[in-house]
Amino acid sequence: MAGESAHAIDLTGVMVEASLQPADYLIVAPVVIPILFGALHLMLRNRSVNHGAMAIIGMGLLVLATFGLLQRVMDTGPVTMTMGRWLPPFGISFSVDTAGALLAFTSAVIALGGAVYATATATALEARYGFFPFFMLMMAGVSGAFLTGDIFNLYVWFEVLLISSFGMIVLGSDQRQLDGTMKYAFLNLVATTMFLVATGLLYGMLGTLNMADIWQKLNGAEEVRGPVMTIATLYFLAFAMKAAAFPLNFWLPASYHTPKYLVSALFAGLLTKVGVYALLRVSLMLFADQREMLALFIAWVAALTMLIGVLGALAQREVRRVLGYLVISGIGTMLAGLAIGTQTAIAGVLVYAVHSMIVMAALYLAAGIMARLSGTADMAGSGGLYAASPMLAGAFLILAFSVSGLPPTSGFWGKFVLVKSALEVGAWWLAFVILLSGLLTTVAIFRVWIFAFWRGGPEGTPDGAEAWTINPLGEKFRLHASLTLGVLTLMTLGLGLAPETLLSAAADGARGLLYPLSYIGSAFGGVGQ
Amino acid sequence: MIIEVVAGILVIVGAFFALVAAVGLIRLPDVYSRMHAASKAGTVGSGLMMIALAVISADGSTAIRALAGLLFFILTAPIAAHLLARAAYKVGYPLWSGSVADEMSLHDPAEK
Amino acid sequence: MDTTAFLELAIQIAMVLLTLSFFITCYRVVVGPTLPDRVMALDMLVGVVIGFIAVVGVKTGYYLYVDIAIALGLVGFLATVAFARFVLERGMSEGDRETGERNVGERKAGAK
Amino acid sequence: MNILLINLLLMLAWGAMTGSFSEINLFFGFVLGFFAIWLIREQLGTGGYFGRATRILLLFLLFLKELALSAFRVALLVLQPKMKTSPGIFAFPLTVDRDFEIALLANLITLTPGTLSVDVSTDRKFLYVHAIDCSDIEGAKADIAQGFERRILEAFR
Amino acid sequence: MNTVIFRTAAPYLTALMVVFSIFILLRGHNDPGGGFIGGLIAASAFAIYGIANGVAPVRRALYFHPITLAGFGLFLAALAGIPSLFAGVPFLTGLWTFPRVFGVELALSTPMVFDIGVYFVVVGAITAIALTLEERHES
Amino acid sequence: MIDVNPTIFFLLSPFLAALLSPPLVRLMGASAAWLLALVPAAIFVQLASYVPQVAEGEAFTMGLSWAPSLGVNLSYYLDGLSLVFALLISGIGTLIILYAGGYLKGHKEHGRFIGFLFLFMGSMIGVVTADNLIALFIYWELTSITSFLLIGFDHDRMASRRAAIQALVVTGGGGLALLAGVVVLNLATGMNELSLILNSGDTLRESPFYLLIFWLVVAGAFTKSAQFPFHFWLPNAMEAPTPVSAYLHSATMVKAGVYLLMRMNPVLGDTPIWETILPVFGTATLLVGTLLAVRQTDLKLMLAYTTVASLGLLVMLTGFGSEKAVEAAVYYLFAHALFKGALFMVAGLIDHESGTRDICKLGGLRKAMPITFAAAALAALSMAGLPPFVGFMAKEEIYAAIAKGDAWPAAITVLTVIGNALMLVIAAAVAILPFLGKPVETPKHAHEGPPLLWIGPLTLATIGLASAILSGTTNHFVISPMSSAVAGSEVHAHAAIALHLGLPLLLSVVTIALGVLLYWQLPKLRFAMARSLRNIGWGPDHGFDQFMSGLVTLSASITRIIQNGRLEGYMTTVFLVFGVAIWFSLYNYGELPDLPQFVAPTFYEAGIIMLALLGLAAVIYAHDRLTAIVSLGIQGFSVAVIFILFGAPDLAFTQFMVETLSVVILALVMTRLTLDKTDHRPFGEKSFDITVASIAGSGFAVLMLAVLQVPFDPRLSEFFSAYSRVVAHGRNIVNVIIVDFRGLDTLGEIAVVMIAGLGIIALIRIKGRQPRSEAEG
Amino acid sequence: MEVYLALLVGCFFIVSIYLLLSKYVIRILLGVAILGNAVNLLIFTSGRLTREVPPIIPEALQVPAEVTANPLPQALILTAIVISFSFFAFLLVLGYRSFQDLNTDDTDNMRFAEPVDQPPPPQGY
Ligand code: NA
Ligand code: NA
Repeated sequence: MAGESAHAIDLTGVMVEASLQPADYLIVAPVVIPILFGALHLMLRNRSVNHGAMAIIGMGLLVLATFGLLQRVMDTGPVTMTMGRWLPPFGISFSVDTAGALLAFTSAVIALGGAVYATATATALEARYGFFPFFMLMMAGVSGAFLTGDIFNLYVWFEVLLISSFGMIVLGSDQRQLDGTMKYAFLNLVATTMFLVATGLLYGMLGTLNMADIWQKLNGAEEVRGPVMTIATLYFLAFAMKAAAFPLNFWLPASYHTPKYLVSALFAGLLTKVGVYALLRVSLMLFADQREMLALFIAWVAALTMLIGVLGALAQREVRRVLGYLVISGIGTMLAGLAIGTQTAIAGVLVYAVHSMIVMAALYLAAGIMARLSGTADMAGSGGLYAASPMLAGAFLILAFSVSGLPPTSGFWGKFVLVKSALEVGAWWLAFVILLSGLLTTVAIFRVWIFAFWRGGPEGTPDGAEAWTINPLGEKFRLHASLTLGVLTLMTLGLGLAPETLLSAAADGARGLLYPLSYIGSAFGGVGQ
Repeated sequence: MIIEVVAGILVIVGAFFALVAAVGLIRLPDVYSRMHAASKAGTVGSGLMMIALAVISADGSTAIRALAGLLFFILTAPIAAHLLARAAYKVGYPLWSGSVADEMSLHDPAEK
Repeated sequence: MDTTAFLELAIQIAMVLLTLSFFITCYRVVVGPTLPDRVMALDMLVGVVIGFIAVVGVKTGYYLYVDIAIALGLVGFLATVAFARFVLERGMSEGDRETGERNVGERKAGAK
Repeated sequence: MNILLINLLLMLAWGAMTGSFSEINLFFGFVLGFFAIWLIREQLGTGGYFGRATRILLLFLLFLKELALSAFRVALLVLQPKMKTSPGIFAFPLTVDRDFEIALLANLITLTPGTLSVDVSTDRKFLYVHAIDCSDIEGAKADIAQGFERRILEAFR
Repeated sequence: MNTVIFRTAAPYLTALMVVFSIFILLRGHNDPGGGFIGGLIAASAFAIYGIANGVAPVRRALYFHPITLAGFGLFLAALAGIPSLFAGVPFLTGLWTFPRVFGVELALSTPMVFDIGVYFVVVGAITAIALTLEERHES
Repeated sequence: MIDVNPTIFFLLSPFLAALLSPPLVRLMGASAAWLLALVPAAIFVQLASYVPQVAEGEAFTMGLSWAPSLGVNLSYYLDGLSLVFALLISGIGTLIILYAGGYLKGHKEHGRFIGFLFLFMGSMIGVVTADNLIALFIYWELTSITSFLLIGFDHDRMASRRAAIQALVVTGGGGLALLAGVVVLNLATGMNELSLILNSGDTLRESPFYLLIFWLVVAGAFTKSAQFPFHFWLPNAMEAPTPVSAYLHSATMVKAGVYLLMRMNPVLGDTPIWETILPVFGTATLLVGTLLAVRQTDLKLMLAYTTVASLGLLVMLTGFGSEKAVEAAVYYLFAHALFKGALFMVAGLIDHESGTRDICKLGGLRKAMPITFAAAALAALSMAGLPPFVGFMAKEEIYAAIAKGDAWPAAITVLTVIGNALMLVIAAAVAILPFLGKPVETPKHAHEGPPLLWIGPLTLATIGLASAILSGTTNHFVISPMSSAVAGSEVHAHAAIALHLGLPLLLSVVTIALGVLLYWQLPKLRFAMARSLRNIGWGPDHGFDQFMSGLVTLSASITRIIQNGRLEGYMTTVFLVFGVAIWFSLYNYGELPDLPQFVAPTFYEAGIIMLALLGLAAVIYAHDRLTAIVSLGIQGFSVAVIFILFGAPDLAFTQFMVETLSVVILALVMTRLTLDKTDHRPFGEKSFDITVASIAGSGFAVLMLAVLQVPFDPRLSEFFSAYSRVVAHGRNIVNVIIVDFRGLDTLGEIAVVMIAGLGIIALIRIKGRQPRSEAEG
Repeated sequence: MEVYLALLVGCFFIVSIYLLLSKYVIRILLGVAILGNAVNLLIFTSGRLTREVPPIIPEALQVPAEVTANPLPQALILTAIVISFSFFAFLLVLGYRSFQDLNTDDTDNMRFAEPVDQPPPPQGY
């Protein structure tokens, strides 16, 4: 009955004609599932429903869907669903390649962990005032951003995840949160608005919004007259700001240490990476030539971001603020890969992105447990955690090695590939900065280790320092937190010990980003064509 | 066509009243007096222009909607003026010094 | 004179008058001097816009603009209500008290 | 009774707005009107309405006349080269005492020449009216009492 | 606001505007309007109702918490994309049916359901905002 | 391609043992050590089975595929060099596991400790046996990590923590240089496997990358092997429990650097820079190490500094690279692993039993601890370079190499003699002072330790004697194959205890004489060293503290400037960046628009535009914020009217509603705020803001003009117009786009609306608080 | 006409950015509101202008009879307006809450997340 009409109209080249299989809905499921669940959460907000369990189910489905999607993309290459049957470039389509699916899957896994953690930590008040809907819709935004093939639609998903993140970051409204949210919100709004401005101008120039179509126009036979370079620059800056690259990174250190630890973890794990992904998608696929011209500039931004980030981390007392700056430093590392721009480098960026998502989320969760145990976020004011919680210490240690880029963790592979690619193109200094920032990261994170974990113990400290008080953890919290943290930690370790799957997926993703012909083909072929 | 003439006249008269209201806004001495201009001349002005639209459309449903809209303005304009004048008075915005009476201050000394 | 041409002319005249009204009303919004003055002027501005929409409707023959006018009347009303309640809750602002007294003088000066 | 009337009015309003008075559309309008009334059910009292249509219509015509006159007077006033005004607020003693009537009267007063309802006293005995020309307060009061207020009483009592 | 004039008129205005908003919603597919504008009008109506008569009557009138309505709207809108799954077409494909009821041809479609979802979201969210802010004043 | 071989399992087995250690120790207590020691013993035995073939010059490769897409494999290469190293590591490892079993008996974290030791053992075996360079680097970093954990084992003490992070920073940092070196090596040769690269020395030396590779590899090796000026971390690492010192910091880990240099000798050696840098730094390290050792009274520190010195000696010899020098280096390495491991264990044993390691507080233990004394004496004699110990043979080989004129004669010779003499002094001090003389009261009442503790040192010391006596066997199975591997060509070692008449013997005699003389003057010497160190005042160790503290301070200052906490500053930077970038790009890439043509608009269009401008001006000039809010309405309505004039009724509709609602909620919210009347800001600040705003704003306008000069492609809009009604059944094209063509955008959009509503409710309803307690997490 | 609107858009941007650079939350919010309008006008103009003909197909026709205004930017702006309104509302209430709890609308004085007197990072080990 669809599309039936009294008039006989030739729809060839307008609508997808062939029918599609239910399995093709995997392409859109990562967005629809969290939207439906988020709406359900809201509809049932006053019911005595177990919101945590619902969230776990929702995120579990999300993981399954993204996993299925990743499998499919790795098997068959990029897949596309044209919403409403309107063929590109007229309708909106989701075009998924390995890069997008890989990141969507990783974020779904982290989100599932987050849901498990939240089940033990979200208060009744937080559940009532929208923690779970925020969380769900944020995931819809994240997934949408990874999957969409339409530049304006990308903007919409950015906004969805942004407003949800506002809700999450300010939930609880303590004074620090309010101040942090002010800065987070205004600056992020500016960034997203710049993205929209660039998109409006791009539309004015090319008359299209579908990314595959944009690619065709920009890489077509006819040379595009118009300010392509400037628009590319605008996109670059807007996404660099979303990703928290220097000198547009202010919002991150100003806010990431203020909300619930879980929220920080999700933000650090997911949000900046969406910016990185958008940067990759836009600057590698759409503006490949322009990226080439901007490469040196990007390299400078990358180097400064790495160094400013890690120096910032060294300047902190609060564990979460250390981590916030390490997130920035990691962004710089990924930007370095973008500056290099070879297939190896982009694969390195993807590996590093997946690694960073897992590790930063896990580190923030670990910081949350640390804060609960020692009753303070100040590393100078805590200690004795090594004795108090060997499991936490072990997890933190592995994560610390991982964030420093040391083997045998996932962090090593990302850095290694990036260093390799930098040296391959002769960017000695960039390789040096990557390595130097790695070393300084080691110092920064192990300062935390030394102060909070190794220093002293409750049973007496030869240094003459006081013994640290350790607060007991609730049984439920301990279970959920160690489950989440444990799984994430094992993931970084597992990816370090058995990296080949990730490496080859990343290589595939990089190939797709740099040589998007199959993406383009899929976009215009559509599912079921 | 007669409709066009009627519409033309309505449009001009309506716009004239709008202008009158605007001038009244400038010339009248205090906020209370200015409200007279805004609520009466303003409503009549825009109302006439809506009627012009109703007339020219020569379409029943459009005309009825235009008139319904007019009714809506007539309903809301006085309430808006009342609320604003009342609020201004209650919080102490003074009448123009040339005002000749203020029986409200005698009866209801600015209560909240 | 052709009636269509007359309508055209009428519309042109109305546009001129309305444009003038816009500016005059805006003048009141900008100079105040008091908050109720500005609010009232904003309310008036909505009225002028409604008229403008009606005239555009007449001019272009797109009568669908009538619904916009209705909705605008509604939200304009809402804005005025909100400001009235704002004035009521907040009382006179510091600045208004000064300007009010300087310009208008004692409130009951003319009261009998 | 009252509720049904309002409901029918809303139905007609629907028909007017959609521009279609087909049965199905009116029925839908009735349902919508029912819903809309349901929303404000608390504010609805009871009362009779039939037989007053004529008087209401008269009231409405009077009002239209006054409104036109009013706009014209404002025009005259503001377009005078030298404005002579003696504004002020007077207290109009109310005879009507039902909410609906007070509201109607106040609105009618606002839309008519030279007067603007500012407030109703807390004891609801007075309506405070701002007048552009306050030179003859008693006359103005009498005008209102004999004009709108009387017609309202006729129409709704 | 404690004024008899406003308090008396506001409910009628509200009812009128809600009806108008639904009209705007339903005709949106063919003329200016649609779920978003309709929703805004309805929300404005409830805001006026709330300012005039207090928040409690509005809440009682709506029965459901407005934000719940918004959730329902989003649910409905997302759900409107799902039937296409069973039709073997992509997400959010418009499905139309033209039944005749009492001799009038009705155009029912998933885009209409979608637009109704939009309407509910906007009504719910904006009303929730307005009422919450307004409640703040009353307390 | 890759040979999967059971030996791989043996090489990886320590990691498994590491996982098993904690539960096993919890289950069985200290006696678990006997069981666990079987693991390294098994490795030793398995590896030993390769010895005969390797001695015949064969080499073995084997491995597993790991990350093939990066060319990283878990591949192994067993030749003379790696095999001897691996045998030392597993052999000494066996003894150390036993020793650790006794040493930490009853310690709360005993199991964890042994686990760490196993982790280290696995990593170290990996370093020396890895064929794949990346794998080598990974193992290399793993040794740094595990040694960090072991040094910091007594984490309650600040000195331990400091030493641990110091070691991590220095060796980890050097490791990163090595990583770069390894990658560049791969770039230069296209190979990752050592077994292949070893044949490409000539191309490599010609390669433009040579110098870079050299420095990167040397940086890795020097930091790891504590070469001057990176020597400071090693003595500090003595904060670790003694089994660690004995294992890591004498026998194995610190030799990883030496291993690397030896490994690379065939490909990187034989160049002027190699033969300059290595001997210079090696000699300097030898001297610094021995001089600093003299100054110490702590047994472990004395040994540690001599370890530094020995490493210097090894690097120096490797640098010479001649056949003889290589042979000497190999001999010395072998000897050193045996005697130093033994002496460290002795030191630990003394400490364990008597409660102190300070030689000034020790004396006359020979009766109480006879076995220990025996082990100490045997090892010390080897260290002192006296016959008939393997240490003596090593020293003879060194002097032989020097005497052969392979080295720069005079200076190096003199320095080496001095160094060796001082080494003798320390050996004597370690073996004599605690045991001979009058018994001294010690914190604990000393008596002989349990077998777990003395088996190790005694075994090693005995082997030191045995391998010298059986020098033929040693030469055939150990020294020759290893030397061949290092030299890159076949070397036949002939060393024997028999005295070489000639210069080497003379030098030995001088060394011994000098040593005895210095030992006699030891207290004076120590005092002099202490005084001159005080006079120098600054050393790299102190420098490390300054570096760390300076790094933190510098970071804090930079961060305070950049992240200054002021939203205004952040915003200003952001817009400045955007504005400058746009103008720069427009200008630099020739994208500035042509001068536009101004066609007169209709008067009411002009009027509305002016009205919008007026509204904007009104917002800016508003003397307070309320006026600004009311004025906001003007520009909003103007925009709506513009939408009407250009055929966008839906937009106008929405714009009116939204603009009004914005003003309404602004007013609702503002009701409760009492704000400063105006925002006074100095003129300078305002004009700066205006400048920034103008740069950015005008940039957008000009960019837009440039866009508008491109011919527009209306394909999409034409499509929508054509199909809106016929397919999507809607006449309002905009609405059809919203609910059908681009319905997904709308789905996201309403999600935003809903969330905004929810967020606002949460904001208002949740009562504000002081910062939440961290216990809430 | 596009040229004039482009220049107007520039003015919108200048004013909006100027307000965003202010210290005071309310003024920043005004900047946000104007920024939204600036962007909407930008998109609107980028899709090129057509006078007075809305993209609505007359009842009697299947496709528009004449060239209509470009509907796509209108749809995009509609989405953008709604989104920017939602953000504006949220930010407004956020500012309000901040004012209540932090007792200032001067962002320079809102130093709770990044306090002025942050203690220096710990030294030592
Ligand atoms: Na400034
Ligand atoms: Na400023």
